[in-house]
Amino acid sequence: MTVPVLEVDRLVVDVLVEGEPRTVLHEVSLSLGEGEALGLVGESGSGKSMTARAVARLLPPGARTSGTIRYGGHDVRTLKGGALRDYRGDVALVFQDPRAHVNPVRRIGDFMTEALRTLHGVDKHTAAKRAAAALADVGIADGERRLEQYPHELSGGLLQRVVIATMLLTEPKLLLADEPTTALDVTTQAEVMAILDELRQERGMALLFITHDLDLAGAVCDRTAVMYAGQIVETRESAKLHEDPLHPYTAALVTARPAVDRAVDRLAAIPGRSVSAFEAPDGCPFAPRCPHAVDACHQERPPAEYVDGGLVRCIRADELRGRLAEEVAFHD
Amino acid sequence: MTEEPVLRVTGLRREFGGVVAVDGVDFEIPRGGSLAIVGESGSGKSTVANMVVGLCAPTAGTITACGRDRSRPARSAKERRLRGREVQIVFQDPYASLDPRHCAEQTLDEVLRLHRADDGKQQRQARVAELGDLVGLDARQMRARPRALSGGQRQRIAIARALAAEPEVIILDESVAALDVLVQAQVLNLLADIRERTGVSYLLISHDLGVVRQITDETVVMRRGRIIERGPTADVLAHPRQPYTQVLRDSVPHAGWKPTRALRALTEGAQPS
Amino acid sequence: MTIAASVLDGVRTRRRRVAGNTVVVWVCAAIVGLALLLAVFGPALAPHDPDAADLTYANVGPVAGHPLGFDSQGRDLLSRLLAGARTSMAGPALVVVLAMAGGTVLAVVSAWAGRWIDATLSAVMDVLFAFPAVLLAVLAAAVFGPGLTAPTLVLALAYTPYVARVLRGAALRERAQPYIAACEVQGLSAFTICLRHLVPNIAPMMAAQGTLLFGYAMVDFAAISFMGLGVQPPTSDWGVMVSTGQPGVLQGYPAESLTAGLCIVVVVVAVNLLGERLSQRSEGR
Amino acid sequence: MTAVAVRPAGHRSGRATGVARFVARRLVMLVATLFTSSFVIFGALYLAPGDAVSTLSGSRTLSPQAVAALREQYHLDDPFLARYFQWLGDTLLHGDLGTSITYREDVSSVIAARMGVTFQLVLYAALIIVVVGVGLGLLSGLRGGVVDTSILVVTTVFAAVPSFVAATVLLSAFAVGLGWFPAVGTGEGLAGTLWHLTLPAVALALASLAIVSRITRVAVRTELGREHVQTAISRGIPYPALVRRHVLRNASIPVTTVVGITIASLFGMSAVVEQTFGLGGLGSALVEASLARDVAVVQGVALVFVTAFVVVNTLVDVAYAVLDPRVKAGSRAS
Repeated sequence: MTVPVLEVDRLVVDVLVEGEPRTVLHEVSLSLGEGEALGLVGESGSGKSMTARAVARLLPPGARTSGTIRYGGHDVRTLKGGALRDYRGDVALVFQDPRAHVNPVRRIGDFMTEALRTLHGVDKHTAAKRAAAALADVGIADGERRLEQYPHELSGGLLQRVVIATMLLTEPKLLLADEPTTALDVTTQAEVMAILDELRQERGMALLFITHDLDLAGAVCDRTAVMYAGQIVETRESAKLHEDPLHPYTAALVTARPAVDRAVDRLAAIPGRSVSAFEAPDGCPFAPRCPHAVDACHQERPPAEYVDGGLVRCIRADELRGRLAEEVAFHD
Repeated sequence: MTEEPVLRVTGLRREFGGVVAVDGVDFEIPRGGSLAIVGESGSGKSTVANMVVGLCAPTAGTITACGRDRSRPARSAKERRLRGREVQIVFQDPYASLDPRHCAEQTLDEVLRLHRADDGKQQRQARVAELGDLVGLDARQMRARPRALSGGQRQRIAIARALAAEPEVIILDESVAALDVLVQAQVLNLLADIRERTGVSYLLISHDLGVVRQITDETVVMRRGRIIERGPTADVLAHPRQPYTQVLRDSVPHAGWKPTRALRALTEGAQPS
Repeated sequence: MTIAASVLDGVRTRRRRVAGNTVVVWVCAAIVGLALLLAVFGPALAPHDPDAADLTYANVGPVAGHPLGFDSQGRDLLSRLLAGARTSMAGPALVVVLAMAGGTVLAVVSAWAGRWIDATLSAVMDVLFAFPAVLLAVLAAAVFGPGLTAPTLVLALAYTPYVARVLRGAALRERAQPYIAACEVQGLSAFTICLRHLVPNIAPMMAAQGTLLFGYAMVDFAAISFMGLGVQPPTSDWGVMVSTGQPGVLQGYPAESLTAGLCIVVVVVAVNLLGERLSQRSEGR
Repeated sequence: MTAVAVRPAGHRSGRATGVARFVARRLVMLVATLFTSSFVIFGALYLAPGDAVSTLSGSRTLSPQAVAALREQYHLDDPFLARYFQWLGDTLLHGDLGTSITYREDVSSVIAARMGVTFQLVLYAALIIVVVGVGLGLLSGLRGGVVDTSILVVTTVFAAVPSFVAATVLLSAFAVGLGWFPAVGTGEGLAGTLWHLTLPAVALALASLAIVSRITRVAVRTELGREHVQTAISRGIPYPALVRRHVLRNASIPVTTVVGITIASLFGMSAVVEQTFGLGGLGSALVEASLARDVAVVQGVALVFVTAFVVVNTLVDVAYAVLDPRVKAGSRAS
């Protein structure tokens, strides 16, 4: 692997819930190489979005962090003033709901060119030209007309492409995408993902792609990290997650999803519900729902260990390997 | 000629201020059957669901459930109750589907009092407990306010409420779309069990082909207010005849899938608007 | 200072402020409770006859047994303030009850029926909205003569569209919730659904609106009495007292006007803060 | 509902017609409202108990000739609707609002003589509300900390002070006590007028200023917390530009609405303040006429006030349409 662009090491985040500090991320570690795409997959409340917000320095007020988030030799958590602005220039974000993230009372053109004109001193005319060209890159042909429109005049899919084009205008080195296609129709999702993937590879950007969909992450990411209850339980090459998962939770995610090509008698549904980090019991947070849990699983948090080039937090990872592979194979 | 279908829809049409949202929709569901209406936003699938359940009136066309016409708004209280015993619905959003001030027991009791006026308090209590059992909720959850429950638990209450009137058809309007994948699997299994045990029919409204494949026998595909393809679910998904259906299927992420830009272009070309 | 830092600052003090806020709410509730008690028992609690004038004591300051002194007619000021609590609050309370009742019915009917009924009612509300409440009350007083009945009815009428507008929004939001649709699908009647589900769920909003409205009503009512068009002297009433104390103000004896004014302000501040809190809670559900 | 798939693609010209249509609609509503208001104001006279002559005469005993004159002047022998249109015609075409029985002159000249003071007073108060109210709200919303808390406490109290209480306190402290300002009268020349109207304008503005300040604060805070502002932060937009382009621009929409409605409602309250400070404006005329049951004057002044109120409200709605691009013809977005 190349030199990491972004390196998160044992990140712990507490946020205020009804005035009380609650742990939402527990010792999250990940690294992202130059031009690499990493998927971060989990259910709601797993902490995947909080990880992105911590990296983007957009944690909610009152949040406390420990551990490090390293970018370009500095800890992102302590950046200030010009250094913070430079960092923000390098990192671009795309969120789930484009409508909430674009100022509704300003024109698309204002939104697209704001950073260029304010931070890079590009003149109005040039900025508009570049914005129109960027729109063409994401498959929006009549860019000049779009620049004159307001956000409410565009559909969700179109607006999300505008956001992506805008983020790419400033040539960031790292793109954080938090469920960018969840609100879109499947055919639109396929298109937006294709655009995102294509442009990212063209420009050699690193991507942290957050989603609840294991398959979607697998489609555009080299590696995928699976989160449960505020920790990363498994990080592995995307392709291998489906065939040879290391963590029982990953296997559960794979088998619970109904397939398009055939129906099963019963889906492999594990009981209980997913918990947040602060609700998790001692020991492995997944242990209460895990079909493979033994007494030792309830004792202490499993450390992250390397297995077959992947990183997994399960004390039984080695002995379960074959069995989990069978489970998912039976499903597929 | 087989048995009369439990739900029959013919020539259904709905306009909203001159915009045609649904046009010429026909389908029927046999007793105990399960039909999916598949489509993307704007396809008109939710409007069809709302018309069948009686939340909006068709501009034209007929809807017959259990042999009785329900194309026009109900005129009497009795008629409304009768229709309530024919078709019920489970909505998408588990957080807004329940009155925040009522626990599951109160919600179910209200329905039972309406539909089983002759039952005494004890009979109703027994039936509430039975329904709770059926959807897998314990006594504590049955007495909890919705805000204290998870999305999956709330959706179970919504299913129990739909079952309380013992309808012949339940419309599942994206009922599992808002649930996380593990909870979704639990609820899908529950829905399969319920159909087996009660013989109820499903009309599933969904954009999720995996879900459609799992719990329906027949599928119709809607686009821009019209049905463009229909058939047994397995056939439609395995061998789509329409390019749009094919695109829809190929857009679903799966292991080894790669998104491509060409998909949209193909659909635009295949069916110019 | 960066914006994130400024937002953070706000939040660091939030926990302290949460505790402080609770105290404020309790103090406000206590004040409102006390005011309501005074409205009921005030006249009985007055240590002296509020209407007994003795011009030899005109504008005399506090003396033993008369902690606030006397007004320009030589009447005991404390007794007049206590006795005035009832007239100052009974009228506004009635206004609130009437306007809330009318507004709620209009809002629910409008939101439930939709279509042309909603459009018509909304248009009528918009036109009614064109009348400033006080102006309408003055108009009524000019026609019917001064007194309490006309201002009460007219203020209630003037506030109704305001209540209806706010509650219509809330009712429409609630109407669009799937749980209401589920009730319809079951076959429950519209009346039952509104009574058992819709109205209870907008009740927090109604409580908040009613409380805030009481504050407005008190101010407007006092203003009408102040102008001489509502409660008539010598009846003791806070608004009237601010008015009858005016000559005293110009002569350097502002006690009557200022104490009565203070009573109004204290009650209205407490009511407003309470209403604001209720309204925040009703929105943060 | 999932009915609408494709939005009409509008751009500059589309938006302009949208706004134009909205304004046209509001103008129609304005006329309708004024029409209805005038009807109510006119009809109120006949709602009164007793016959119209006694209401019009303020229950004074009149000679038969005076009664006949009154019947003649108010067309009391015509049907009700005919009277209304007659009255409306006189008002609109000839500015003839009848004769005041207390002032013994034309109502229109009573109004003309007194209008200046009231409009000056309201304008002055409006200025104070905009400058001080919005200013304090911005300060409070953007700064936070002690500044915010202090402003919040002060505005909480001010918002509960009725204008007549404010007037009394100001009069007592600054006119009678300190002697910095005159207690009564309107003064000569611009400086004199300003000097005389300062206390009344502050009294009139006080509660509204506090409300505007609090609304501004909330609007600023709300906008600061919006996701699109977070996006702008994450793109590294400097704080001043962020506040100007995103926070203030967006907050201006609700603030404009509230400022406008507040200013419109000042007309009603001007009566109280004019009375306290002995200003001979429309408001005090209204109160005096009401007390004397001089119906013609009450009707005339009420008509002026309602017109001002409705016109200001219409302007607010138009400003809203211009400020918020989401306004579609005929409806308020949001």
